Amino acid sequence: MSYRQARYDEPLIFELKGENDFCLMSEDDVKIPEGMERTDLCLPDIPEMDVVRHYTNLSQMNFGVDNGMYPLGSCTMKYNPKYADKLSSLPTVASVHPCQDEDSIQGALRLMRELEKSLCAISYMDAVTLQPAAGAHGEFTGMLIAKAYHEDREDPRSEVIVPDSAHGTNPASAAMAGFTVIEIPSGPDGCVDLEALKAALSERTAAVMVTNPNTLGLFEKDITKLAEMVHSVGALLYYDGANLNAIMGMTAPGIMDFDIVHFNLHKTFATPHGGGGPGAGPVGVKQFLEPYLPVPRIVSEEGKYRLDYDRFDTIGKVRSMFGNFAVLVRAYSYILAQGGDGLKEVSQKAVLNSNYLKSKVVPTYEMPFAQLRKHEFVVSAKKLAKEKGVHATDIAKALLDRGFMSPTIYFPSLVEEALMIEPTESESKETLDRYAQALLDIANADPAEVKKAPISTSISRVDEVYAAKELILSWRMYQRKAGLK
Amino acid sequence: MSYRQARYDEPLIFELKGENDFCLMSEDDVKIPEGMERTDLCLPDIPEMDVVRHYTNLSQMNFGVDNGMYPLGSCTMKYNPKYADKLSSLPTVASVHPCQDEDSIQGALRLMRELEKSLCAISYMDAVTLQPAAGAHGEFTGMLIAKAYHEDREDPRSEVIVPDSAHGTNPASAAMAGFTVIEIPSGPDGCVDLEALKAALSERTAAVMVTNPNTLGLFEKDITKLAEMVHSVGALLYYDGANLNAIMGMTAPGIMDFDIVHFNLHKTFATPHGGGGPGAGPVGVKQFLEPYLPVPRIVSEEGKYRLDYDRFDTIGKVRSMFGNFAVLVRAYSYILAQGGDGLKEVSQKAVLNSNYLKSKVVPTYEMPFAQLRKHEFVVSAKKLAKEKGVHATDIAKALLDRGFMSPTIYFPSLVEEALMIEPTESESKETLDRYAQALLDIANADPAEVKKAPISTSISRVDEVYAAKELILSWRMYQRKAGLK
Amino acid sequence: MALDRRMLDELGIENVEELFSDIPGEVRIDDIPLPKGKSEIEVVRQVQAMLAENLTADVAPSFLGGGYYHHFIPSAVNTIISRSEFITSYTPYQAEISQGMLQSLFEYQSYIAELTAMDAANSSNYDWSTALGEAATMCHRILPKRTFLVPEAMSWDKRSVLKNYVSGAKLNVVEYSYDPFTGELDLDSVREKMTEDVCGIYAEVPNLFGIIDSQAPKLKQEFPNIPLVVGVNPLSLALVKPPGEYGADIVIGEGQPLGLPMNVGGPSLGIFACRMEHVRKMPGRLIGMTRDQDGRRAFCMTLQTREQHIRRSKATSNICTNEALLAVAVSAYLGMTGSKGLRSVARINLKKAAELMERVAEIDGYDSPVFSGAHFNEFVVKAPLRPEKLNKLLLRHGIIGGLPLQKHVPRLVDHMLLTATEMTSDDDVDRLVTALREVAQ
Amino acid sequence: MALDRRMLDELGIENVEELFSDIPGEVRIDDIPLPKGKSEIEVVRQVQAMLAENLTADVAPSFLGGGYYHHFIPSAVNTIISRSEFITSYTPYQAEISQGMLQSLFEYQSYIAELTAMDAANSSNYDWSTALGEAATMCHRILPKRTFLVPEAMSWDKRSVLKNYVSGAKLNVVEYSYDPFTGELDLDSVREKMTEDVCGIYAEVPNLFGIIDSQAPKLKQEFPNIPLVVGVNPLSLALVKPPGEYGADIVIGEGQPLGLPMNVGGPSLGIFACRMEHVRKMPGRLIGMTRDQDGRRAFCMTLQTREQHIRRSKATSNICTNEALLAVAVSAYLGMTGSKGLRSVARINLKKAAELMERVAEIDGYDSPVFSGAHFNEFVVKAPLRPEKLNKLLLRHGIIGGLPLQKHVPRLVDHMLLTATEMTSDDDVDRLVTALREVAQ
Ligand SMILES: Cc1ncc(COP(=O)(O)O)c(C=O)c1O
Ligand SMILES: Cc1ncc(COP(=O)(O)O)c(C=O)c1O
Repeated sequence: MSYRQARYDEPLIFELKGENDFCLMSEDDVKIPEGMERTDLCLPDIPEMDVVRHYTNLSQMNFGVDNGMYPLGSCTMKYNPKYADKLSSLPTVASVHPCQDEDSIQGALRLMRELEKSLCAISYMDAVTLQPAAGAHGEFTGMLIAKAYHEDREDPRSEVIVPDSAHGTNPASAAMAGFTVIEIPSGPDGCVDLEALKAALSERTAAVMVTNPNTLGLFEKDITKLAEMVHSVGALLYYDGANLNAIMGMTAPGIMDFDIVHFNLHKTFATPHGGGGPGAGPVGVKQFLEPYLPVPRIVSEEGKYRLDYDRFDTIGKVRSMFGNFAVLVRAYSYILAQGGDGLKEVSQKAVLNSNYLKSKVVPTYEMPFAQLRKHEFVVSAKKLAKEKGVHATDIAKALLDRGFMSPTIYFPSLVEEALMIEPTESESKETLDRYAQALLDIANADPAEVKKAPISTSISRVDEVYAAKELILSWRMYQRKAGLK
Repeated sequence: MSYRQARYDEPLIFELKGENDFCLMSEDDVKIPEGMERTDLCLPDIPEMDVVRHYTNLSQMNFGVDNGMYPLGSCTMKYNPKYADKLSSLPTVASVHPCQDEDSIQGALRLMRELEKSLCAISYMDAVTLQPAAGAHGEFTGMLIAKAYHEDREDPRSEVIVPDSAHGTNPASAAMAGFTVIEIPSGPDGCVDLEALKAALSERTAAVMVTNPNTLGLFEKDITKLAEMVHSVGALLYYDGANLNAIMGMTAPGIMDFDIVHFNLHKTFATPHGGGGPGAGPVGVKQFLEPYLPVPRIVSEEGKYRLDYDRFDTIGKVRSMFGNFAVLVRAYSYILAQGGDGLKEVSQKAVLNSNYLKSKVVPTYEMPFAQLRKHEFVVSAKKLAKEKGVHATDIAKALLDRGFMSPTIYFPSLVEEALMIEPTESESKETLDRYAQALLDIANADPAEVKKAPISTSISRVDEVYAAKELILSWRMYQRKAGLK
Repeated sequence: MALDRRMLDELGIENVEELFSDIPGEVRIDDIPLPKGKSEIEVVRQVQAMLAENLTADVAPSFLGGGYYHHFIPSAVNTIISRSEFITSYTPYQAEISQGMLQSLFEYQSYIAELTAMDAANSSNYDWSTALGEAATMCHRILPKRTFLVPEAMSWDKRSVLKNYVSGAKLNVVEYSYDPFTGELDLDSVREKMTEDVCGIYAEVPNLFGIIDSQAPKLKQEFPNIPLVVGVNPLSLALVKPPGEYGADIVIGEGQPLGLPMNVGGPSLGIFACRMEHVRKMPGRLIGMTRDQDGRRAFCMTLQTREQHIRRSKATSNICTNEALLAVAVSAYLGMTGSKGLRSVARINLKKAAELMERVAEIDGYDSPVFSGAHFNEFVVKAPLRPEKLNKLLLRHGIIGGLPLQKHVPRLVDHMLLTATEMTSDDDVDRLVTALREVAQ
Repeated sequence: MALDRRMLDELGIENVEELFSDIPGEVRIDDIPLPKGKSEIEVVRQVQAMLAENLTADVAPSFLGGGYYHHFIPSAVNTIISRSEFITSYTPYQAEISQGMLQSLFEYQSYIAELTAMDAANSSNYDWSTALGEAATMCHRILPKRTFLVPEAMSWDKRSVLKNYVSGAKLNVVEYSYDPFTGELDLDSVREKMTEDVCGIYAEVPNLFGIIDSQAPKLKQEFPNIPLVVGVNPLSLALVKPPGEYGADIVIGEGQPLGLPMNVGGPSLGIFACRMEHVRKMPGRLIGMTRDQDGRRAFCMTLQTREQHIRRSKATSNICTNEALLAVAVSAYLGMTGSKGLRSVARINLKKAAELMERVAEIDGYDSPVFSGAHFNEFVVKAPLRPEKLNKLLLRHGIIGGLPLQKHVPRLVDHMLLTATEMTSDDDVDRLVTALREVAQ
């Protein structure tokens, strides 16, 4: 093993000492009303150089797509072209206030309107709001729309059905919107069990949330039937679009008769994930749901864009202003660059890469359910765990030692010792081959060695139990525990 | 030892395989005259992502000031404030062609004129050219000016005197300008030996090149006397300004009666060194030498800037266009930010840091010559070499293992086993203390361990002899040697 | 991006279409009705040209605030968050290879804890408004009642988002009013709205009117058992008593003023901090300090059992993707300013706004400030014409005007919020005063 | 930046002045006659405002070339050379901790070797003109004669720099002329100037007139024993036979067209490559492949004995600081384009210039092209008025005109060089044509 992550003895920034060289301009003293003055403020005062060094060195102890393959299942960690970095940080993005008069933000409004239209074209939906800040936020928005729709028809409904293979945000979002969540088990083929669905559906059902292809990478073959069943009880069909990367140009939620869909721009549309965010989670709907979309809507009149707040049925707002605009700039630029043809190729390549990689690691790793997968696949390390005591976590850590990010592990929970692998279209055959080899090597390695992993990362295995027990969540809590304060 | 540099198995970019995704626009075939067509071009065709990963990972195998202390003597590796990165890459710098009509580059001309004036103020010289691309290039320019001056007075002179402690570029530059170089030994105090100087001076002497403070960090105490001596034989006194960081606001070459001086903007004026360059090496002169400066000169007339090429005595040009403009933008911004007061503080702090660090490592490391140093100091590892077989190289490598850049070693050659240390004003007491401790630890460490260093860098000690023997200087030479082509 | 023939061959397929054979014919499409792809050079030009239709605060004097501000951002902040190891990483599920992000986020939590004087902060919410929504439902978890009190002086956006966030838990949002003279919260009004059913009180300091509300600290004194949520502009905390010192249970706010660009409103950063006793009821991701197998200090995500990927429909929040990179930017900004610099920025803001207030007061027809409370960096003015109209006229002078308030507080007809920051030059103020005088005539 | 009192105390001094006691009083100064320091915000504003007085090729159609070109630079190039580990490092004296830069520079050398079809390239000279100067003295080292032949069709700058560089070795620079019909070098003229004293011949492909000079390959055929130096626009080598294939001993050129901004002329990148047999006579830094103690592939500086820090006055050159970071940028650019992309860029350049040439030819009063040779991305036009004057008039139309040639080749009165690149849009050409027509009247 030759890969080795950098390691710096990087203290907490609060432990650094030095002399602050920040200088803005000369200033006088100012008056704060009595009783409202702050008496002490204890942030580290250190020079710019020390701050830059601190974060530069910390960054080297972090692994990103720009360092190597990052096939976290369900996360679509593809390459983010650099022109988007440039465009999303132009002064015409950065220095624009969202409350400026419409006349002075025509560029922003146009871009957003165009992006809405592009997302409609990709999804075959009728209208899109860009407001939600992330996928889960889009789901929540979608659930609010479903609620408003049913209430509007004076048929309020209380339940939302979610397959057990769904991403955790689905049930969480539905619950947040006030619905009772009914989880239904997957069928023996890994797809939604139509019998179970049928049993769960009723006049109480407000919506059914489906991810298609699902988190196993399987396309719900009975999608047409499923949609019919859902609609027949008057419920809405919700599409978790985080996996849209698999099917662009081949099918579309609108065609599959979904009523509401959210997009994860930070997955499919090549926005980097920033170590956790920001992203953007636009929501698309069919025409009949358009009145419920959050305000403002962007309308174009005589070549000028205007904000329309005056919409009777709207659910209102799900966050301030228009959404994560700078992220929208990235997605818009990416869609322009790919074009309709390019996006289709993206999906073809993503699916090809996934099936290719799968073919290299199966049967060493077991493959539950059907062989044909879309953009991702889930294998099980059950046999390895049983025979050698090597678990999914161990495999994950051993991959880190080889300079690769691990797959998503232990999800979806219906697969034991799951490794959920999404190579994305960005990776070349050469890299896929190396990743496959790494997985095979780990399976054949001495289990004792594997369980020592990782040794090439900046630290060895973390003690998560200790973290939860000690619960040190800030410098001040640390100081208190350490008796320093 | 906990620091550890990153290591990636990063192949040569020529060894990468993949699929080129570069796309500009559609194009037709074009006609190249017969016999002038290129038949093959074998550059690697790989996607953008692979290129980005390649260089991102390579960069982590490189140590810079932004990673830690970098006290390379004579190199002034101080912190480079980030506003300069931003300003030097504005479109109003990047997208401007040097041959545009003067009316359309008034901003650039103004900036350069203002920078000339600032450098005059700092150096107490009368006129400055910004054209030279680096310090050595400035020296060469200075030597051409000296030659032109003497020839103009119909007193052509053939010799240039250089102390043995001078930087290698001094004799090389003088030789390139056609002078015979006379090296004179340093005196027992590490300064120019006035007796030796006297013996060398003659009517053949065109110039004497002096670095003050010299490369030992010593201020030439007899500088007034020295200048008198040089001038008394009709020679010019040249100032190597690479060490200007030590004395700004405290003294100045103009006051010391130097006739010509070059500045290393990439040292004193906080331009990062880019792994070797680019830099900029402006040259300042006293009024009587102004006619010889390279063209064009920037002149201001009625608030407008103009380029003056029409100068009878000029030496002509030393490079195309105006100089390393983007570097000049950095230096100008830095000088603005520091101001006269700030630059003086820079020198005070640089000298304080140097003397402080020195006080921590002497006497473990021996200190030849006087104790008081300016911005840098040279210690000797002679004792260590003798007693333990630990040489300057070993110390350098052992420092790398501790996450520090090594000092400049084996220079100046008049000090055996020299370690030439320039901490710069950027480092805090805390960092200096850690560096000093590292040096002391190494002195006390088991010599066998020290000689194993470095073990924390991405590779272990390189085989320089093998490099010189095999002489593989390019991918094609490598392929040929490896029998691949 | 053509397909790699070698892979197709190894899979033994002729055409990639075969990999899509599981998609039933009736839901297949042939293509995406969008134009063909473009090269980088074309995309860059097109998007740049489109965005050039935006007027920026870099070229036009701007007096617009109300939650988003035009502040100076040291160049080094961008240097730091441009590190692609940060940008191109996912949520740090594999702690060992992600210590850089984990430590940075722990430091962010620490900075927020220091600023607000709270124990713990999460590693970000989407923005202030959604943080408010989550704070309200968290209050309900702490004290399972159904009325949440909010100020009348609050932005329309936040109120709307709040209502959506509390709709699931079926909370009522009830407003208390402000003192029409001082602009501070009206304690009598709070008392009046206080019932057995209240699960939480929300107050802002500075409030919508830019006022450092000296009544806010009295809330916990009067209602010690009701969870108190305080919303802040974190920049003001450099000078103003932190909510942790007057009993807040939860502190929320918008991180944008701390080194983030305005970005036409997003992404921005929802601050969320609370007392230790409530930490298990918190939304969002938490980074904890721990150790590795070899005893080195290390960091990892903790209390994940609150989160959706474990607890699913019982999670404390649905948040997954958050605003992590912006949290790093805020930390970098605070690293750069330190206590000293942050105080300096805050002082300059306060002073510039005071100067602007005086200058506007001198113009006939403008009432400035409308409220007598102490202001941070913005204040309310009553204008002689509708602020929306006024702003259009100012735009003709190349000036970006203030925030009209009627939409937020309906009784404030013709009122607007004017803001100054360290970016407001004397010349900007002169230009505004001249223009205001002119349009008033 | 105040001084750290603790350090003064440990040194046992009261005042930092004591550390300057070795500077004799008569040469002491009290201060630097410059204004006081400014904050970052003020500096950024002031410098930005000053530079805003430059007209850029981003906003004005530009037809200016002649060595520096307005090309498209993929954003990723900047991402790569913004890595501060590269930017803030020095020359890689400590190879073990500097493999990143060393490998990158080795790759740059490799790229240049491939493009030029030479064996070795150094890791940069300052620019094309100084590379020419160093090439001439290197010829003299190879063949110790004293006449260096250069084309008449050569920029004034380069000739001036060359003269300075050869003044030390006391070489004579002698010009040979060009064929007034084709614009290619005149072989007869070279024969005429050829004497026993010639140490080298210099030719450019494409030459000053933008012509892919088909006579250049004949030089080595006729004068096999005279070192041949060829100067290139490296972009053209994507399509044009590389000098290594027609016997060049040294190839030089300007790296700017390969992904570097114009930067008002600097920094730019001097390309320098040669045959293996001459490598020890080369100027500049060389990176070699080697191995480490554990047998891993590694890189280090090599043949340092040619360099000033070892050989001092006997060095092959005085160069020390070079243009390393730009060499990395060029590698990144070539990495991005690959063979395929580079050919594409070159083809578009050639085609755009051909289109421009035709369009200008149609305008009354303009002779385009003046020369019949095959052009790469620029060509010579004879204008009905002085080009300097013409350019001022074009500037009023917001257009950046071409390069006036008289200064470079005195007999080319009223001649100018017009350039097109992939950045030249059809609209740009239309605007130029309209303006040229208008000003001709
Ligand atoms: C299938 C699926 N649905 C929903 C989400 C939630 O999206 P976000 O993280 O943007 O809130 C994710 C992302 O993790 C996902 O993979
Ligand atoms: C004392 C001294 N003189 C001259 C030079 C040469 O400067 P440059 O490297 O910019 O050519 C240097 C830099 O290495 C130096 O330290």
